[in-house]
This record gives sequence, structure tokens and C-alpha cells, in this order.
Amino acid sequence: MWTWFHRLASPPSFYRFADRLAPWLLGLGLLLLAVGCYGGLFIAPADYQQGDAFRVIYVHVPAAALSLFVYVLMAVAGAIALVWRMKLAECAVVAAAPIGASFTALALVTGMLWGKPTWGAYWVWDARLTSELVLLFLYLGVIGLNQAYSDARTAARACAWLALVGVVNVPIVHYSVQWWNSLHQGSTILSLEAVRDPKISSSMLWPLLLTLSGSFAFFFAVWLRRLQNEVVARERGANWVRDCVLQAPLAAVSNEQSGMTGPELDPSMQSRQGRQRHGEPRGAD
Amino acid sequence: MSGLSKRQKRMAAVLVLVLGVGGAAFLGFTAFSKNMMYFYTPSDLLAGAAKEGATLQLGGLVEKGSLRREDGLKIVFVMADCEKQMPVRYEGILPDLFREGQGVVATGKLGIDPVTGERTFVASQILAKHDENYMPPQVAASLKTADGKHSCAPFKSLGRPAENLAGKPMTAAAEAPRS
Amino acid sequence: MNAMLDAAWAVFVRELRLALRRPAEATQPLVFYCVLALLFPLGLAAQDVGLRAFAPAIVWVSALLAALLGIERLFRADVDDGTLEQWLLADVPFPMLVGAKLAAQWLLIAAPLIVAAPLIALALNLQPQAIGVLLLGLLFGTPVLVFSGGFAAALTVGAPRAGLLIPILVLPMMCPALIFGAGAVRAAQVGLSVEGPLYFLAAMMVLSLTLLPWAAAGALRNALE
Amino acid sequence: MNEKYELYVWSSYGLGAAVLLWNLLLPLWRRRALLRSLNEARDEGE
Repeated sequence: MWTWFHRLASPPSFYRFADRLAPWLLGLGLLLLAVGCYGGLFIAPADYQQGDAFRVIYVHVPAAALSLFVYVLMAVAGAIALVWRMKLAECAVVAAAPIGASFTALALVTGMLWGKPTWGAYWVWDARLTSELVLLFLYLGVIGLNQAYSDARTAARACAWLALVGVVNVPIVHYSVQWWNSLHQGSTILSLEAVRDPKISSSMLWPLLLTLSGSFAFFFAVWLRRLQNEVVARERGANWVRDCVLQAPLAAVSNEQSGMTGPELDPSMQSRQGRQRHGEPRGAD
Repeated sequence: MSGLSKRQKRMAAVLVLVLGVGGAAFLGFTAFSKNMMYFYTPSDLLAGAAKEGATLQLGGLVEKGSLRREDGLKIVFVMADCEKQMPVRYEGILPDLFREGQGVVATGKLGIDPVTGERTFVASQILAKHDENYMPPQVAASLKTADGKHSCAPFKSLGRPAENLAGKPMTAAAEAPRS
Repeated sequence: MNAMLDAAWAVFVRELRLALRRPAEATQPLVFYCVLALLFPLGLAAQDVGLRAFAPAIVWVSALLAALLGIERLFRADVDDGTLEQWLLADVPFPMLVGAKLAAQWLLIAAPLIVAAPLIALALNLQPQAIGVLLLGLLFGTPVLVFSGGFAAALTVGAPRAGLLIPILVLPMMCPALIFGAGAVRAAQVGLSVEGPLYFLAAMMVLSLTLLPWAAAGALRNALE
Repeated sequence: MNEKYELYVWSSYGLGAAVLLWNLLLPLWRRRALLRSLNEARDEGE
């Protein structure tokens, strides 16, 4: 177990591991999300109270769950980075922050879009909404702090400290609806009571579980990709980067100039690169 | 120099941490047992938690059969938590979810009703508070009881700890079983 | 044990002595605080009833900004003249020394604010019965402001242009103090119960006094390496 | 779907899709830039 862990933590083997895992996770995540969204929009029945407005739940709840989960993940990675000085964990903190920030913003905005038709207001300053907003600022702090330093390691370790201190906010966000009288409703699925006595009909639950698990798979896929970038950027001079990154199929991206062809093209990779070319009309070139 | 071994220093550090975090947790939970509320309940207001004229939020269920529409956008209804009731007066636009039996949070002031002379909550804004239960209309219809299916549990009063209220139905009749 | 306390005390006294050597600089936060808070009534119509409603927020936001004033430079001089390196090498736990420095900062920056607060409160038409709650809230809340400011300063000490970053870093840590501090005063003004927010502020104070010196020390160590 | 809520629901799904796309494309662009700079560094080295 430990040797496996240590092997994985070494940049080259992590890089190859991520290359193998990320396409599967991405495909799975997008598939689950597509089916879940279709189910949420067209198959699930309208709610007895909120009518069709409740369908925002299939976007809002996965985004909110991820916003909390990613911050906890950052804090755990930060603790590992600070205690064992593991480079991969440092990269993990930095790579997770922008993804977490985007999902926190999504949770806030979809929450507003849900609140207007149901509560009657886009925004109220109750405990859940305020603490989620604070969470967004914590993410922005980590991103800003990472960019403020020229040395990547110092930056990542400073971010790790911030992630550790900020994690105090996570239980406040989650339990705010229980601790305070709040306009926001309680947890539908992420609480003990809800497991004992389901609070949502199964015809409405399954799309939610699909989008929820799909979002997590998607997060892990893009997180691995960001981690790979982070690792390569730090080790740009190392031999393994030359051997396994530049020779690997992904180098096909730059093959147009160098005329070199990757040895074995993974089909999922190919399609991703195709999408990348399409999505790049005013891109980095 | 300091006369303490490394081990002792570490023990002292852990002790300080445990004391600090424990003390903070104790104070925090004491705070939660006091009022830390986004809104007050009718019981709180009737128990004299707020002076007349202070702007505050009041949360509760719209009592069945109490809603009366007057001319224009004016409405009068009774808001209730698990125990007490409070008349509410409001003029303005209501959220879609506002209906009898629904949880609402009203912002306004405690005052005297000019018509009846009773103590009344004069609201300037009303927001609907839906709960965490989601079901199709057919299922909801099959669950309906005379007392409505909304729980008053989310409306915790200051005086009592929340757990006593968890799942307690609004009146003596049991909340409809859900299975 | 005594040697450790002596060292922390020495750091504390050194901070005060250094600050008193430049009294004009040491009184800056207080002057800033008074000017900022008193600008609000000048911007409103005379005897505007809204002032009383805004007074808790004005007092607290002014205190927050005063605590942020110059916080960026908190550790710069100590890094430049090698003081922090010596603290790191000392036989005394580094977090304890950082904590002593932050405690001295509280005495220098925040204590004058608390003393001046009743006068500001009267100038802003705050109801007299709310002043006690305001002071108690500031007493619990200002350590949170100073210590989280110190943590942000420690995080950015190695970054050349962190001036704009610091407000983003401290905002999440300071805004609960603002919410509950101003909330308690507002509650006191309208006769609602103030115990909840005050207990919560006290909890935040204990938590920041315990954890933030460690975190600040770790961040400083990271920046110095 | 009830058209009163259509705008809210569709815009939230649209925003969700935008966030997914942003998260998907940004690492790929970063990777392209990285590989290009690595290749340039290698070509100069050789």
C-alpha cells in the first residue's frame, strides 16, 4: 500500500497514471451529466410546490456539494504538503482552487436563479448564502496568493496554509441551515436523517444522483489534467518530462511543427484534441 | 535554555491547541443556544423578544384558512409556529409559493393593527420558505391531511433547543407518514 | 518555561518600544479611524435618522479598515533586518514569538480604537444603552481583526506587490467579526437579545488567538526558506 | 415546462454547461502552451 502510494507520488508515474485515468473519468462524468440533465429537465415530474422551478436542483446541488468537497480536498492536500513536503500535494492544492472557485460561483448563481421564482428574492443575507459567499472569497484568495509569488513552491505552500485556516468555514456552510433559522431549506440528501427517511421522491432523486456523481467524476478528470500541467511546468527541465511527455501521444498537439507522430494515439485523446482545435478560434496562438 | 525537552514542548503545544479549540467550540455552541437567528418565530415575539417598532424577520407557517385578501394588494393572515400565532398585515407582491400552509419569512415591524387594535406584525416584504422535501403533485395529494403536510420544525423558537422540535407536526394530529 | 515567557515578553516590549519611537506613525490607525467614522455624518443631512441605523456598521467597518491600514508592512522590517531569522533559530517556539508580536500590535492598533469608540458612537447618535455592547463586541472582535491581518501579512511577506491581495485574504476571516459585532450593536439598539452574537465573537476570538499564531508562523517560515 | 420558470431553469443549466466547458478547455490550452514552450526549449537545446 505505502510503496504504491510513494510510487504514485513520483511525478513521472503520476503523469502516466493520470493519462490513463483522466479520459475514462471524463467520459464517465460527461455521460452521467448528460443523462442526469436530460432526466432532470424532461423526465422527472414537476414538484408539488415549486413546479418546474425545482429543476434547478440538478445543477445547484452538485455545484454546491463540489464547492465544499473541493475545499476540504484542498485542505487535506495542503496538510500533506506541509507535513510531508510532498510536491504532488502542493500541486494538488493549487490545481484544485480554480475548479472549486468556478463551482462555488455556479452554486451561488444557480441558487439565485432558484431563489427568485421560489422564495421571491434573488439574494438574502442568511447564514447559508453568506457563508457560501465567504467560501468563494477564500477560493479567490488562494488563487490570488498563488499568483503573487514567483516561486511556485513557496506560493503553493502559502496556499496550503490559507486552505488549512479557511477550512473552518466548511462546516459552517454545511450546518448553517441547522444551526440558524434560515430561509434556505435543509439538506435533502446529505444528512443522516435524509438517509433514514428520504425527502425526495425516487422519480426525482435518480437524475440528482447522476448529476451529482457525474460532477464528481468530471471534477476528478479536470483536476488530474490540471495537476499534470502543474507537475510538468515545475519539472520542465527533468529527463522524464522529455521522455514521457514530449514523446507521448499528447505531443501530437505540437506535431504540426515538428513533424513527429506519436506512437500510439488513444482514441479518446484524439477526439479531445479535435474539440480543442475547434474551441480555439481566438485562442492562445 | 528553556528547560523543556522537545517532547514536553510538543505536549504543551498540543495542550494549548486542544484548550483553545475546545474553548472556542464551547463558546460557539453556547452562542447557538442563544439567539443567532435570521428570523424570529411568533412564540419569540409573544414572549417579548423584541420591542415594538424594531425591524426584524418573522418566520412561520401561513395558518390554514386565515388568509384574507382586502382591496388591492393588501392581505391579512395569521402566521404560526409550533405553538403560538401572530396576525400579519402586508401590502405588496407575493412570491409564487405563498399559499396557506406554506412556510414564509416576513420582514417588518411589530405594531398595532389600525382596524382591530390587536398586536400585529406589519410586513414590508414576504419571502416563501420551501422545505427540503420534493415530490410529484400526485404523491403530495395522497399525503394530504387536514392539517397540511408542512412541518413547523424548521421554525425554531429561541427559548427551546431545536432537537425537541425535530419532526414535530404542526398540531396534535400526526404529520402524514411518508414512505 | 520561564525563559520562553521571558522571550515572548521581550518581543512584546520590543514591539511597543519600536512603535513609540515613531509616535506619529503609531497613532495613524486611530486618526484614520476617527476621520473615517466622522466623515459619514458629514455626508448625511443634519440629524438624519438613518445615521443611527447605520452607526453600528460605520463603527465596525472603520475599525476593520483601520486594522488593515499598513498591515502589509507588519513583518517587512523584521524580514529585512534579519530579526525573524533569529526568532526562527531561537530555542523558543516560533509561533509564541509571532503571537507576542501580534498581541503587541493589538495593543498598539486596536486598544486605542476601543477607547475612542464611545466618543465616535455618541457622534453617530448611537443609543447610549448600545455603547456597552459595542465596546464588548470590539474587545472580542478586534483580536480577530488584528490576528487575521497578521496572518495575511505573513502569507504575503515574500510577495513583492501584495497590497491588493491582502483585502481579499482577510475579508473571509474578518467579515464574520463584522457581521456579529455590528449585529450585536443593532440588536442592542432595538432591544433584542445580544448574547448570541457576543458569544460567537468570543468563540472566534479564542479560535483566532489559538490557531492564527501557528498559521502565521508557518507562513512566515515558508516565506523565509 | 411551465414558461414562467423556463428562463430560470434553462439559464442555470446553460451556466452549468459554461462552467464545465471552461473547466475542460482551460487545462487543455495550458497544456498546449506548455508543450509548445517545452518543444521550443528542446529544439534550442539540440
